[in-house]
Amino acid sequence: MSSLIHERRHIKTVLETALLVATEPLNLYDLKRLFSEELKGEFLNTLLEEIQSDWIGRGVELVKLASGWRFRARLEFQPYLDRINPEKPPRYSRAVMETLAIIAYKQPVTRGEIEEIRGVSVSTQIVKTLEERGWIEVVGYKETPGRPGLYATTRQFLDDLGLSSVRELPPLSELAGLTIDPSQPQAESEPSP
Amino acid sequence: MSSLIHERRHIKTVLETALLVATEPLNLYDLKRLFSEELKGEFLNTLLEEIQSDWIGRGVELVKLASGWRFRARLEFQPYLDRINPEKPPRYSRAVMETLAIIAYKQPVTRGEIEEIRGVSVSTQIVKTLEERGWIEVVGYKETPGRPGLYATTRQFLDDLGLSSVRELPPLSELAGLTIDPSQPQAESEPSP
Amino acid sequence: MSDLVPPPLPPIALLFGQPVTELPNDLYIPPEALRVLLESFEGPLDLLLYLIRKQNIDVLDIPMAIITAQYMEYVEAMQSSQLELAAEYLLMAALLIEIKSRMLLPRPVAETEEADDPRAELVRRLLEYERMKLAAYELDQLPQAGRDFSWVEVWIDREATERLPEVRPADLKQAWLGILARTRRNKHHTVKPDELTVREQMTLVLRQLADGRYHEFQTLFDLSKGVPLLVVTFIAVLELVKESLIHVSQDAAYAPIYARLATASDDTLEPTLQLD
Repeated sequence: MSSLIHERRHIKTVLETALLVATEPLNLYDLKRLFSEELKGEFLNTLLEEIQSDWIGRGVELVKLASGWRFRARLEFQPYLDRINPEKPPRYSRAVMETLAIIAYKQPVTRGEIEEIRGVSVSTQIVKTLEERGWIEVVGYKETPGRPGLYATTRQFLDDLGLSSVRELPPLSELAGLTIDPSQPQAESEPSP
Repeated sequence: MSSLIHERRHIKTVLETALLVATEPLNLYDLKRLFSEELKGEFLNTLLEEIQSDWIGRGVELVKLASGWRFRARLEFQPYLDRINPEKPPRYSRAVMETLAIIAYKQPVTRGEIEEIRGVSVSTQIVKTLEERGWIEVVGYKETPGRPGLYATTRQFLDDLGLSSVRELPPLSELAGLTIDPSQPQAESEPSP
Repeated sequence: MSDLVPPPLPPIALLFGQPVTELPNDLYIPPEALRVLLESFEGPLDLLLYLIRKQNIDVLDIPMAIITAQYMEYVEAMQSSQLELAAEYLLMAALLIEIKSRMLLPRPVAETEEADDPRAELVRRLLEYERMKLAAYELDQLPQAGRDFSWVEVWIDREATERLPEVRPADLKQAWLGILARTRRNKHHTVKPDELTVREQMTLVLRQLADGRYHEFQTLFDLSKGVPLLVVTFIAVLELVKESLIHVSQDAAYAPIYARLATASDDTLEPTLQLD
């Protein structure tokens, strides 16, 4: 029984940590994937609401947005933060950067092909981010089941990156040997709750 | 008097919020600028250490790095986070890591000196990869023919490895005792050359 | 192979991501294995260290004859299987032979043994290299931001003008390195150096055909840009056909060839004749 309470606390800590680290809102589907066990959405919602009230009265709050849950600094603290944060330009997440890199180097390419190369699914949000930026577009459709769109980079992408052609992208041929396969026999011990 | 306690708490909340929001480590100089009143570094340090212990036992910790203080998720939680965020920076090959080690331990060092130690040439790609990662930089030029650039590691390198100074790097092993312990059982007989 | 616990050393190499702490016992390795082996050494110093290590020899007291013989065997094996032998390996071979020959010469009595030992410089280099090799391994064991832990970066809603992220070409390369490290085993993902020109041209052809109509084959080719581009465009068209992205058709021999998007519907049947 006490181990159950303990486990509940641990799950809550994992949720809180993931939300503090995330650079994008996380929805219930994302949050469920944190755990190897199957957890109920209802249960997670309860915990999220608990975290929300844990943070009341502090400088940061947990908010529920259309696209998911996210921590954000309270408005009252902005004047303080504005004094030091020298408006660093935001950065795209690694997922966005990888998708963009694949489209740039392998164009024209379908979403399925991007997923195959990355080894993980590509969310609609990622594609939308890049489309709205005007950096990628659908240039045709592949005649395979589902007629998936073929993505390519745009003129604007080249302009924004200061390139005159895709050929000016850093060559990939020289990159072999700089990295190694991370799937080593590493003790990936999971913290026991 | 109670307003003083109240103010102290408020300052602590501002510090915590700024550190949670920051996209890079904040040093005392940055943190002082959060406030319009002049605050003593000593006082801020006390509060920072308090915040540090407030977070003990949670998923996130406040660490002191080369360029300042920053919140980060505890190592044990990475396996969870990896499940929703499989993109990671690559694990570098031995050639890259050896080059990095030589720069870290022998800095400032020229490319020629790195090659001398490794006994092989160091490709431009290796150097570029480390530069682009923000881990090494040219800090000067050696007054020898060709005026080669002198490489050193950056603050970001230390931050990314969770170190507060180059002195915290793993100590170099004393290799005088290269002979293998004779008490160790010998490998099966080798064909004598 | 013995299954003895090796002394706490850094792996000799990382092969396919696996740390290798022991290598084959003898030198008679099949050529394919030899290539992997050669690639797993970081250079002649690394190979030499391995040979010394393998024989449990104190670096400070290298028996030159044995080591030189072994080293030469390796180098010969590499040569006979036609591996591109880095000049550094040959240079090391020359150095070893030189040291060996100097050791055979009688020494002047006056000089102290220590100062005149021709091995001294080699030993210094080997020790220095090994120290760094070990340091590299230790460094790689340290938790790394992004790889082993994540930074906290709570969102702040700045109502002022939203700034768009900046991306540099080098960032794309870094992103690709990450992908590469994850999918190392899928060989077909490696992009060949000049493939990009073809893929760029594929995009251009698709754009040209975007209206879904038939286009005369020759209108796909820009004659003013020279032969190389024509070839690349042709390969791009072939590639597009192969990937069933476009259809190329000809009604009869010598009749005009037409191309259009594979997915274009049939109500745009009449060809657009663009005669220059």
